[in-house]
Amino acid sequence: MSVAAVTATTEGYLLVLAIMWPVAGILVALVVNGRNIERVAYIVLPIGFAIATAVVMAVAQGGQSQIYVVGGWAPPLGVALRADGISAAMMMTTAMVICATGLFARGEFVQPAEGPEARAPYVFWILLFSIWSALNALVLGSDLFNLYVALELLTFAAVPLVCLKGQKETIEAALRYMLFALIGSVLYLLGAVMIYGLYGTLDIGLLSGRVRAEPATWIAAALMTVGLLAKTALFPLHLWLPPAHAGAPAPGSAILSALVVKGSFFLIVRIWFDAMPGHLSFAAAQLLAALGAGAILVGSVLALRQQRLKLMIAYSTIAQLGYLFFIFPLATGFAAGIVWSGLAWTGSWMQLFSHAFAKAAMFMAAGLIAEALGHDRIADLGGIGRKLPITMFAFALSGLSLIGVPPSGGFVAKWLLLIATINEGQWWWAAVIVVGGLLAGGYIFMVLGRLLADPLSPLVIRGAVSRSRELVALSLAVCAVLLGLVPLQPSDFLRIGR
Amino acid sequence: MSSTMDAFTVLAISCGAFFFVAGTIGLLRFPDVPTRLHALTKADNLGLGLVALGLLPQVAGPLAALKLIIVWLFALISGAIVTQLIVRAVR
Amino acid sequence: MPEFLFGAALFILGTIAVGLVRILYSRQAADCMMAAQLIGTGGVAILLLLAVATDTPPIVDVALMLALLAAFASVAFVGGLQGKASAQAEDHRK
Amino acid sequence: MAAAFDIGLIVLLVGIGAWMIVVRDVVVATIIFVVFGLLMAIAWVRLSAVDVALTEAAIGSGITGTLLLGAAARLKGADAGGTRLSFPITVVAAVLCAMISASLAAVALLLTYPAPTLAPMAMQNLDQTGLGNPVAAVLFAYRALDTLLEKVVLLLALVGVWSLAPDRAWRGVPSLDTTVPPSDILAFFAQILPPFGIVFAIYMTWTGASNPGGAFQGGTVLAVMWLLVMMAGVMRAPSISNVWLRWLLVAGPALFLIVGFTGVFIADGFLAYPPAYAKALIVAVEAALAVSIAATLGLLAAGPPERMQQK
Amino acid sequence: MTTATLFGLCSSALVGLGLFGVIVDPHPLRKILAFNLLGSGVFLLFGVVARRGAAAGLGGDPVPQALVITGIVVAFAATALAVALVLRLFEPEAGNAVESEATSAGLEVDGGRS
Repeated sequence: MSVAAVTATTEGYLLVLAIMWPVAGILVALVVNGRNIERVAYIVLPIGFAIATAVVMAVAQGGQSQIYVVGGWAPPLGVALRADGISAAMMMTTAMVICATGLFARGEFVQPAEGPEARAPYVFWILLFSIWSALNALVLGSDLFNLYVALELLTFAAVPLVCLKGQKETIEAALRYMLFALIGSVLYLLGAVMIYGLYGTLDIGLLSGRVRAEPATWIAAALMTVGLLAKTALFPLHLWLPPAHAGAPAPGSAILSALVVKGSFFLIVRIWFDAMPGHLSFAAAQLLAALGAGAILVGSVLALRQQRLKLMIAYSTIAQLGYLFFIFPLATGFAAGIVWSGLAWTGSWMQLFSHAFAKAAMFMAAGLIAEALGHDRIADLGGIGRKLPITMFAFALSGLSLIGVPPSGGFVAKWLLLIATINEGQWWWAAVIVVGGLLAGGYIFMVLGRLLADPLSPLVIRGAVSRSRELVALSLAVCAVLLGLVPLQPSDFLRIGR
Repeated sequence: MSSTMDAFTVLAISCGAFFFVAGTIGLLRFPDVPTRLHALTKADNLGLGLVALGLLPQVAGPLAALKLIIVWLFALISGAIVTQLIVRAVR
Repeated sequence: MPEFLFGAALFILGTIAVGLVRILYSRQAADCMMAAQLIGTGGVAILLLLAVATDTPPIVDVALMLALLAAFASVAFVGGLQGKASAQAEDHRK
Repeated sequence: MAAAFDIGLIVLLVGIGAWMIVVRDVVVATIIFVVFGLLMAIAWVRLSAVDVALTEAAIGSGITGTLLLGAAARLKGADAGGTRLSFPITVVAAVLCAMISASLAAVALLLTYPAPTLAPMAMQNLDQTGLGNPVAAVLFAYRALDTLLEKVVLLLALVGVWSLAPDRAWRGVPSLDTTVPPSDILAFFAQILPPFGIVFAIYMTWTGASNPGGAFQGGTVLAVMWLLVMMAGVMRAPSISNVWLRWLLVAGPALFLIVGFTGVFIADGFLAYPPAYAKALIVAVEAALAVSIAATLGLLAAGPPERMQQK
Repeated sequence: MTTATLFGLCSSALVGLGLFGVIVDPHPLRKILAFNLLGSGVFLLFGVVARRGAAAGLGGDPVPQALVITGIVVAFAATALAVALVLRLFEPEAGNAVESEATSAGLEVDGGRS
């Protein structure tokens, strides 16, 4: 993707719109009376979705990256936005999950019909818009400092989401998350300034042509990567994730687990595949994958040992994030003769997207269960399948995708990665993928096994669960499964722009 | 720049520096808060004042000189207020 | 002349370092704030000296900013120490 | 002599930094931090970055110091000590940090001349922005997108701080004005300083177009003045649901966004300015931003609303 | 040894100290202080890079200088949010301040409510 002179493409304005439309939503939401904030959401969400769709169409039809040069100031002086295949796909996933979450949250974050503006709904919708804007800025940004601002925007939106309920435990979790995230972004910034000091530009496209193999570059790249790993919660920097993701209200957990942690992962891929292509050494790639493997094993085993549903799902997120890091040894193309391994590339992104849908659906289902029962102790879920069939069906479908049962998206992802391990001659990762699938089966069936079991004590449904919210969770789970039925089309799309 | 003016600058700034030293030593050696405050105000008012005074001939134009004096005045006001607040806090 | 001004700035920097010793050994918060105030004034003096020594007039604006805001931190601190008790008293009234 | 001054400054900076980490008392550590911020401002001057020195003096030492001092004073009674790490882990952390320091130092020594720079390019295009201060041109023209997003970050941080309010205090006021007992000295101070502060803030914002300074620095001075009058009880802290207050918060970023989109029709695109009106547009945006920044920073330092306004 | 190199060494020392403080210090407010020290070290490196890029009649490259200004503002916002979290965590009545009428799906993280 080396670009001699950066020029805007015809549909480039969509990119700036994708970032700024939710920003406009934030500004309007801040001033309107809290009561009207949901109406703002009804306008922001569909139009934002339409913008994301338009970007995907433009990228797909053009068959090349869409570029926008902000203010007419071309890099290195100015900042450019760039949408290639993976950013467009990320944008689409983001739009779908956010809009679904918006629909789901409608039942939870409502302003009371009477009385003054309430805190939680006001804050929630603003945070939702912010996360959308930040994620779009992250996947479209092509300037390392611009991406830093986007990262901080994401952090500042995610942290208050964790402690929206205000209990002491969630505040503690939010503070821990905040500290990890801040150290992460400072280390990233440190690497970025070194890069500027070395090459006089922060633009990823320009960097790819200028980067030299030298110690200072490796130090910079290592700092950026470690910082982003802390934000992605890769083992052993995962300690902040379970309390944070489990403590948030259900729509928040869905967004945090499905999307927010992926933002920093996306940036790691940008650095190693776009800014510094060919500079990732075999050993470094093996190290990243080894940490990923550690995440899969440790995360899954810990998930198996959880007593509470939301914590189990959060540990499962740690494990599922581990798979993404196989992209580094498998897609770089270390095997002789293969420069580029599209198989692992597609597999990793499929894993990211299917996990996003499945995990969002799963957290929503867990939220509905907790709402209905007033608790989420796994041991006391016996017979829940009879009481909440749609919710549990959504849970089961997303669980199958996480395990990798055909024909789900998770299956295709893991299958592609397995084939890639053989092709690349790195069979040792295949073992981890298989064991990870078995462990995932263990913790999913730990819940599913109780679906139709006779309850120890009769289940008491405390609150009515809205049918439409159940359907939102189900449709996301169906998306995760359907992703497996269209395995060939995305692989070309994901390679647009490289 | 005339050498007389330079000599004035050197003299005034040297005196200013002396008051800073005096204030610091007072802060370290004096036995209790009121006497230390006394030392502090000396350094604040006179030290900075003399430094600013010494710099006056070296800056270009009356506006720049005025700014130096304003800086000193600000330091004077805030110094006085802080001193008062500290006295009350101690009491 | 710049050499002399830099020398004077270094000298005042030295007094700042010595003033820090007060913070090191002090038992009372008031001592700390006094030392901080003295250091603030010293910083302003250093900035003025540097502005003339390097012939960069905008540095005077930095000195002005510091002189304007230096007292504010002290106010916040003193207020914070004293106000704690009264804020708690108010909470009890509720 | 200049080199001697730099070395003295650096030794002091590192010494104070180390001291801040090891000192026992939180309040003392915070006071050391304020001193550190002051020395950083001098360091920025020595690095020929007067714009940054102004920002550091205003934000780094001024308002961050206030925020942390207030927090340290409030936490003094609370048992806020977390769990101490075991000795081996501390040693591992120390070794790790030393390694990072060493590699950074190596990079600092390895960097060769001529250093890459965008200074000539920034100066060449300065005419088109109508500005005289290249740093302002970077902030409001070349990389305006960063600046706009950063304003959203500020607003978002404020929403985050507000979100920590107890539900009953939502729509209430921050408890700033109760933290300081009414005192004639403070009230006097809060009445004489703000006029100077406001004049200086306007000067900062205005001069920023051609000299060091700008909306950030001006806005921060305004924020500090506002905090002062609130703390002294001269002016009441506003309820966070006050409509005017919310408009004030949004005005700057909103104008920036609108001007940005106007660029699509009258210039090269989003956040572009027609050269003839560039300076006027940028100064207008900066003025609105200064006000919004003042409101945002002030409320950030004031903390979440804690109680309802007394009638 | 140039000014830029000297401050580069200063920056590396500050980064190491700050990072150590953030990791090791048990007190949350001290962690925030250390984070600010770490941030100052990183920003100082921007200043060094800018100083090295002095050209075209400027004392430093304006691009990194402008980035630092943005960075300082973001760091302040982070500090404010973190301080608010710490204060909320340790305020005396934090334990019973939960009134989640809006979050009806109140789901506790630990300890059963039922």
